[in-house]
Amino acid sequence: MIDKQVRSPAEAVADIADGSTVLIGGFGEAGSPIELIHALIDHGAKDLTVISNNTGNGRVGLAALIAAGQVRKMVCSYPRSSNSKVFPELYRAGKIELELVPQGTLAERIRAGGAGVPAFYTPTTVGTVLAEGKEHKVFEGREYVMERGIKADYALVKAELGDRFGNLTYNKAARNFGPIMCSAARVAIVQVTRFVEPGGIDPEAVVTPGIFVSRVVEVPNAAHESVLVAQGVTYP
Amino acid sequence: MIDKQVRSPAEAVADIADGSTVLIGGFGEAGSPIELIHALIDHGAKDLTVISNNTGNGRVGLAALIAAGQVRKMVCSYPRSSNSKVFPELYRAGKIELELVPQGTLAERIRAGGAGVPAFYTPTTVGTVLAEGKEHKVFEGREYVMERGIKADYALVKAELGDRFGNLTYNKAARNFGPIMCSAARVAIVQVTRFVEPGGIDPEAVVTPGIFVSRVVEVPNAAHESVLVAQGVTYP
Amino acid sequence: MTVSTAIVGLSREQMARRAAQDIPDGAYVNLGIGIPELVAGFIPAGREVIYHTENGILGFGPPPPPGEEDPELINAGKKPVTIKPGSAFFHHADSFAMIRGGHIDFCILGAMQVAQNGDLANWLTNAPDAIPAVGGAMDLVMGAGNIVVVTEHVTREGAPKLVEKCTYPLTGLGVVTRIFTNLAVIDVTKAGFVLREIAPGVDVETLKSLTGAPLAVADDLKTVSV
Amino acid sequence: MTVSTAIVGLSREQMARRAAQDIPDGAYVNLGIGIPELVAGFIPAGREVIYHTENGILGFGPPPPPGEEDPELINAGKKPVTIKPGSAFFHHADSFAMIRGGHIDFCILGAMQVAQNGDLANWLTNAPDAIPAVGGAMDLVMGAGNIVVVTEHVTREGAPKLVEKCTYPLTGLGVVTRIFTNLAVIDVTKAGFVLREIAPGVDVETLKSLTGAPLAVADDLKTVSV
Repeated sequence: MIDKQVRSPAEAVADIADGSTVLIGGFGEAGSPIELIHALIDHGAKDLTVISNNTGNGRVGLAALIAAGQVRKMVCSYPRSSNSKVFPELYRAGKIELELVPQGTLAERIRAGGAGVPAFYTPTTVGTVLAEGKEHKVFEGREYVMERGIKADYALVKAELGDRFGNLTYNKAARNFGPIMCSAARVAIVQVTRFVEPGGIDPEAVVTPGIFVSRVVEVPNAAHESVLVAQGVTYP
Repeated sequence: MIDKQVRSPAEAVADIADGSTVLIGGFGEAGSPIELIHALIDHGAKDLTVISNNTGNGRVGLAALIAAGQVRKMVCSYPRSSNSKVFPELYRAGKIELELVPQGTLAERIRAGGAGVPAFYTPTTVGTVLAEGKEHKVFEGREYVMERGIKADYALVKAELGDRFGNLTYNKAARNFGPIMCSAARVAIVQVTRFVEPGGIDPEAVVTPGIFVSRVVEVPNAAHESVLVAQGVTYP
Repeated sequence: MTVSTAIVGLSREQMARRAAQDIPDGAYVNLGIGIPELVAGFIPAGREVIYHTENGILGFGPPPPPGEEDPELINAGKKPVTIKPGSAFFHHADSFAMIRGGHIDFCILGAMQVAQNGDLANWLTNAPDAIPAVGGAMDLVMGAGNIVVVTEHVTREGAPKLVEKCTYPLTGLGVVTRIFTNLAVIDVTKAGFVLREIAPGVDVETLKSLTGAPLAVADDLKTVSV
Repeated sequence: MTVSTAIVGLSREQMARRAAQDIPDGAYVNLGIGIPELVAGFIPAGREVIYHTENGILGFGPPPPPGEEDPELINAGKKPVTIKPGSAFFHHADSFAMIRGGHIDFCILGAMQVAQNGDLANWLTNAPDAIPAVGGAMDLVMGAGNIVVVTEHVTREGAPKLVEKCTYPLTGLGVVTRIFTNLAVIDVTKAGFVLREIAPGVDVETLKSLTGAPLAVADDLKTVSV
């Protein structure tokens, strides 16, 4: 019997090796798999390349992972926020690398990686510093930049419902990078709010088919980053 | 008020001009927008380039459109079937052009067109006759072929539920090319089984957001190609 | 202090109200962070507009009442929103397919600088310690159908934001079609900036002195109506 | 007619049953049209396998009883199927993302010819009036994790289908790892074809005479067990 359910976030992330490339879902706090990230902090894997839209807030979740010194490089579209001090300080100190990628290019690169497309062309960044050094090509008189697909060793994603096959739904705008990150990772690890039996998700409404998912762990009352930050919580 | 509903298939296709490029949904008969195709036959636009996975069966639907001499060129992955005589005869007689595209490349080209991606690389067809004359490029030691995004003037698609904004759901495997074809057409025309009020589709379960759709027409009891063929129906 | 009195011009709300008048009925609209966000509150009666946000919602509505915020129902500015009947959620690749694919009709953004050829700089200063952060700005300017800017006419330090050539790193080349400032409505044309409307109480010569590039004046120059 | 008696070998069902033994528990599997479709009926007890079909279903089940067919619930062969709890529908681009992206573990296809280097030809003959039709075959062979072929050992005319070099247009280069025929189970290795299992009643010399390329014999040659 196929059963992708694991018992705890700790078990779910236990094999993430030093030096891994890890996609981490979320746009700001929406969809941020905070319990999986905390498990990764406990686990201690270091020298990670993390691909995530932001760099976290306060000293919990993604910001805490970065503060713990486990991240060598961030691939990211928006690494600052009103409540984000960890990444800026390390970056200014030259202690963390940054690959800045426009948000839509980041999404498309991840989708391409999951879809077996090694590279594609986009108009985004043409004529800007972010296009420097990249291959350009003209189609129908318009210039485009070539961007590469992104594949990763792991993805950490937050979803809403999950079944033993790994089929998933999401909650509202927490969907964001989840589906494409699951597809681009060798091992997609997903925390769900609720576990359901097969058939508990309408096959018409499955957002991520289980084929893209390796492990599902139930986290019924996931923390919200903003709440933890407001409470002054730091992790660990 | 935004209202994309039109009253009849005839009204929905009335502005399709000679020489248009038209995406037509369906994989075999599943998802084939047969009433919209028949309206296009009545309308009479000719010299069309039609992009569709197959070429239809019997003398109804897509096969009838081809038989009517309205199609100059088919872009297609599988232009024959056990019950398909129209296309093979015209093709052997040199009266219709064929651009043969592998099914996955066809889908990705249509998705790319809708997503503003002018070209991408795929391993599919490398080393085969279908890659001849195409640009190749090596990534990480593996060879890939460059394929172009497809955009079209119109799409004819069959969906299940639709609202006045053009939000859509589909029925089972009839989903196939519908969502990507809607995105790649300047004007996406959709026949739905049932019209619902805004909110009648759960926002988590919308498959095609209305932004990709221009016109929706209700066709409550759409015909099935196989039934018509079995009854010996021909159109017109 | 007559100069600083003279250059107050429109309030943020008035700028948003004026920009809103340009949005056609039925448009799919993306609003940037800051003043552009205010535009949604001023759509003229009788028009229905659908808002898109990069993080995956089409058809969202105004902020919820205090206490009803949902941390997983936010816009691209990471502020709480609500949804209206007929909305849809989708993932980031689909969301930017809408943008890059040309499906967004109208996009209103903030700006650090706009050049007379329509070049836009709105993501990064030249400050040596600036953390580069681009978000979806470059995707929006290259993909959306019509890019307009809402911005103060000059910086807090009084420097022109409408310039001959951007000195900050560019977001996109030749993308801006119209600029709504606290002082004027200015079109970006092949011949450069053209003044279409001027704020009440502002005179053309003052405006020219606050603009860092030649400013042609439309034959039918109007006063901004808000 | 001793020769034709000798080369009957396995039935279509027996070929499918043997191929099914190779599918690991938990695999995501795509089955081609024809004999490969039969494989689903012979998965060994205790294994759970999830079937993918190019036209957008994961987790479909066997055909429905007569009269319960749904023309919009079909597989890539356009035959009616059913769905099982835990299935999912998706569009064609997502479906081929699964294929091209390497998410399908196991793919079983038919063949016109397989070359000793693993080249596969299964979409077009050289007949002058053939209508070219490729479907998803080229995507599958370039994307799926493991490509195996189930086919009669020779054509209806008695010509070898396992050959030194394909004469028909290729579907993909060097993609086939194993071939299940009515006479044998043959691996495609860097050194060419290697006979692993032979059908009951078939002798190696006869098999070699029906194979269009050199056929090495495994040290531990077995009889096909079905």
